[in-house]
Amino acid sequence: MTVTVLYFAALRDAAGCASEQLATPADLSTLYAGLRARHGFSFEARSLRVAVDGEFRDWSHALADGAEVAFIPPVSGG
Amino acid sequence: MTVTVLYFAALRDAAGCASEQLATPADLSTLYAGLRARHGFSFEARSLRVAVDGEFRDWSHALADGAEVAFIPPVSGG
Amino acid sequence: MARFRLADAPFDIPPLRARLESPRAGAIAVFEGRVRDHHAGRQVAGLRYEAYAALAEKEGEAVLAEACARFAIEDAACVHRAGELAIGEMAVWVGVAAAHRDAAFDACRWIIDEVKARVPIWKHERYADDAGAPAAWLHPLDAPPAGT
Amino acid sequence: MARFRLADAPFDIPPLRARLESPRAGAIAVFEGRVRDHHAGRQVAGLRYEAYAALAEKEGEAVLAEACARFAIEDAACVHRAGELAIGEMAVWVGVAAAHRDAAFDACRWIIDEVKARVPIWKHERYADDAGAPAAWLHPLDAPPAGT
Repeated sequence: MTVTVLYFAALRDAAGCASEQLATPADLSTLYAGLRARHGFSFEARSLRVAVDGEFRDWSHALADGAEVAFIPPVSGG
Repeated sequence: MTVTVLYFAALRDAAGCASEQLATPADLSTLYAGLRARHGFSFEARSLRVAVDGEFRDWSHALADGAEVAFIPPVSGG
Repeated sequence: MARFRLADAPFDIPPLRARLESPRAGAIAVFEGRVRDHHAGRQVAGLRYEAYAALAEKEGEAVLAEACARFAIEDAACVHRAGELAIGEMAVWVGVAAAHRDAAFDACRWIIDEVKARVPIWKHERYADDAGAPAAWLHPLDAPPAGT
Repeated sequence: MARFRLADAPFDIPPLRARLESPRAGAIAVFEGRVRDHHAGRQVAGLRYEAYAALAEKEGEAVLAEACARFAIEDAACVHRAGELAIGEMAVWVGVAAAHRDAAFDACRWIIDEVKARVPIWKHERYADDAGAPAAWLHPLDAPPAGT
């Protein structure tokens, strides 16, 4: 199964790219743990929210093939 | 002793004039009681504030000859 | 420059806001009171504000000076209309600039509440009811105000 | 019409305010967040907002729809900048129209708080310190926000 992961703000700086396509397990927590190890993300998963296909979702949300995933670091608009 | 009394809003409607000059006792409460009886003002003195020469004052403020007195009914700006 | 002003005619907002801008002002809170088409269940056709002008300007300035002392704000200003107003016209404008939004909101709210409670300005409403209710001065001790 | 909008360039306030005017709106409360020249003790030279645009617009609309359901208001709107901003530029504008001022103030405050907490927009600050502090993303869990 392949998903696209979008990176924003400090996660994008650490990843060195705005998005990447990955073969992935269906589990969002496992996906993030692997990306964190690879890119050296400082955020623990519990500091992040997660969005799938442009909607906020629980970490337990089941991924489908072709999904677009974004890990949302703490926001600072306003 | 003569003072000028200014009337606003419902007090002006009841007095039928915007101001009048009066010979007066030095006591604001006595002044208002007389005016209330004469003009039929509905407000009790404790519903009003009083200003003398363009400053809010206590009802115990001593009047000087030539003072300008205003009895201030409850306000409704905004 | 005076922070409080009585205006006998409609006034423009942009110059009021421009005055509040500064590099330290991260937050600007603004309140506008406008003439509604209804009040306390009656249909309002229009209204008139009368002020004891000299005292209103003095008391308005006092409210704004107290706000500047009481809250962590950079500046504040208020304009209140006098005279005849139609439905939808602006009756009062309050603007506050501050470094942070807490103080801006708190001061803005405090200023409009104090202006309504203390500044000698009176509202005279004309009604458009079928019942033909007579025009009336609003003196909130006889008839508790519904608030703007 | 969308109540929430991301703007890539400076935007004008008068059309935003005009949309809020109605005969039933006796109270309009407005909040503007502007770029300050300092943050958390550092001198700020400028900043950039990045948004996850599709989700930010969806979440911003959700905040405003919730505000309309939660408070007795007539309408509300919010615009948030994205991209590069200089000191003094407006970062966010919130406006609320209501019959009465309580609801207008409460909803305006609630909306800016929710937008800051929920909408996926991130601030990247550049500093002008002698010490040459590096530019930084603000992610408020590492560094609690000082508020706008």
